Amino acid sequence: MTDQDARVVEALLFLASEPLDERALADAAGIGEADVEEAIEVLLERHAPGASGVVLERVASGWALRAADEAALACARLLDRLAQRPLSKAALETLAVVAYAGPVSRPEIARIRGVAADNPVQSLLERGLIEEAGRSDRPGQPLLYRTTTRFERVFALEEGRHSLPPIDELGEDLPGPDEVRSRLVAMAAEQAVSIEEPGPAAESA
Amino acid sequence: MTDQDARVVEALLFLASEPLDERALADAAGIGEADVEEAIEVLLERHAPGASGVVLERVASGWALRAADEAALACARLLDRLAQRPLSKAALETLAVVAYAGPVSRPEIARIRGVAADNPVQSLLERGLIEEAGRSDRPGQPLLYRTTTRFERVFALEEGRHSLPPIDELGEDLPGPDEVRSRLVAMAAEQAVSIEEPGPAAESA
Amino acid sequence: MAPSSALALELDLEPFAGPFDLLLALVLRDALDLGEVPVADVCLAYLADLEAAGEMDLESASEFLVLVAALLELKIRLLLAPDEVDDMPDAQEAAEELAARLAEYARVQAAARWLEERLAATGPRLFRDGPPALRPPRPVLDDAGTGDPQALAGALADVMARSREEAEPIHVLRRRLPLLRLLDHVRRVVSERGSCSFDEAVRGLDRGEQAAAFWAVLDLVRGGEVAVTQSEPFGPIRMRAAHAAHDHATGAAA
Repeated sequence: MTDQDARVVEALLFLASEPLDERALADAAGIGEADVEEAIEVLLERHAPGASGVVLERVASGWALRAADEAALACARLLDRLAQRPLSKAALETLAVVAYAGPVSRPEIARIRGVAADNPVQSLLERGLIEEAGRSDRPGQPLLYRTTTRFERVFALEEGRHSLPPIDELGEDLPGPDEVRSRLVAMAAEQAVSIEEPGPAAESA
Repeated sequence: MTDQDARVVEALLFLASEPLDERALADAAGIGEADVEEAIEVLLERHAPGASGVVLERVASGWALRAADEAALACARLLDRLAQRPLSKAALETLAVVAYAGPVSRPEIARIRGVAADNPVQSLLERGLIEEAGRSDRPGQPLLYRTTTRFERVFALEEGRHSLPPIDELGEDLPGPDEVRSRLVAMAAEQAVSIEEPGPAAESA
Repeated sequence: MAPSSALALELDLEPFAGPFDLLLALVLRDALDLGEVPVADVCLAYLADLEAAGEMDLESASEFLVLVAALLELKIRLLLAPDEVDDMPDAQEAAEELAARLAEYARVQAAARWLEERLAATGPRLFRDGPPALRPPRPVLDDAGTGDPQALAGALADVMARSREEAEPIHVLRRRLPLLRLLDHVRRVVSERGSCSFDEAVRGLDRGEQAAAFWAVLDLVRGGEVAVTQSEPFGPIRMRAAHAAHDHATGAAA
């Protein structure tokens, strides 16, 4: 690998707005993948945090440059992103469903979350965190959604969805269906009277 | 000017999709213009031809980073490859809207398609299939987009828009591009209230 | 500049993201506290919140009612045969289905929390979305005729067909009208002018907004802020600020 090879790979990474893997870099640069790997080593040093305002990082789908953390505030000012709201709880839950269960349709998301998912899906589409992925063969053929490369980049998932913690581990300290069920029954029993009461519903409506 | 200032300016130039002048850089970085000038000096050295695959260049409207000449062939191959990947469904729909209804703005595309079009528009820009075409005189003056000569070449449209095939909508042929266009414009107008931020109507009344 | 639709889309009912969230919070509460939580009151408060936020849409309200109904069914069966609930297949099924869905949802919430923490830990990660400001010198590419114009026509036909589908009931559901703003608007017009016709108040609004404004007027009448008169069917509707009627109206509603 020559110095020029490293510079060419650097130029390619700069030009692309999405991650590039070794294969794509090698094809475009006209060099071997081993050379690309060496070039990446050089560039990782040149684009390390503290050495450059632009850092090189690995995500699931390849290598990508991004603004260094120390420049985040300035960049946000430039892009006028300060006003961007954090993801709502509903959007985070919807994103979690798509990340773990995707490709998944809107009705499926709604079934899992117990509430219509139109707004969060729209907001995630708008932020480029999810995208359409064909249609389901279920009745009505609803559109399917999956997470994007952008999702991997925003959440720093080096191995894509394999970087997500297994859902069983996440739920270790959560009650299983049996416990939820017995608590539900207990709740229904204890609440028998207060639900039965002709509450303020009729009058306030 | 600190080393960090130089890195922040570098990050800003990397992130920007248009050249930035000293004023814009200073505002975003939160430093003085004199500091920006010093940072530019440092970066001119770091991003000189032969030192980096990404060179810093002064253009009429400010400063911008650009892939080095030595990487031109590799860059062309990369862009070529990116352009030849199949278009996503969202990108194809967006391209169809721009081809038949252009020049159109992003909000209009979003209204016609029913979902935000930011990512597909970016991807089409990157492939060189659409380009900016001035600003709309609608509120907010959004940028307008039209298809490029490259688009016409890729899709072998000898007479440009007039070579576009008719739309088979529910078995009913919409013969000319002009009719398709007016139908699309009507769709954009019809959807306006549901997608646009509600309120201005009430406030201006 | 925020995308124009972002504000409308971000509306989220805090602190609960939906009925499952609410139910789960109740279920996960320490059993000792359960007796102190009036489920019915919380349910009503939830619906009231939805309404107040202008977010009362049929879909979420009906999903919620289904859940409350499942809870009620459980309770009714408990009342009928308190000791035999496990022998009653229906009650058992209902409880199991609800419990399974809630347990699944609890894991989704855990995953959402993980994502949120991840985002906070990694900070804003900014990259360029599109092409850079300057492009490299570029040879002319030999890509003539690699695209299929029919694919364009097909894609556009899809878009148009989808828009047609959505122009049916879904369109109505998805349309977000600025109810609260219209409420404020009507309130302001009436208080500024003291009295005016409905037509004057809604001049410049489109049909949907006019309908929403009418809802706003009804709400103001209900709240005792505005009094309306209409001398004949389809005649002009006169509105006036109703300070005098205020006490009377709220008294009747209470």
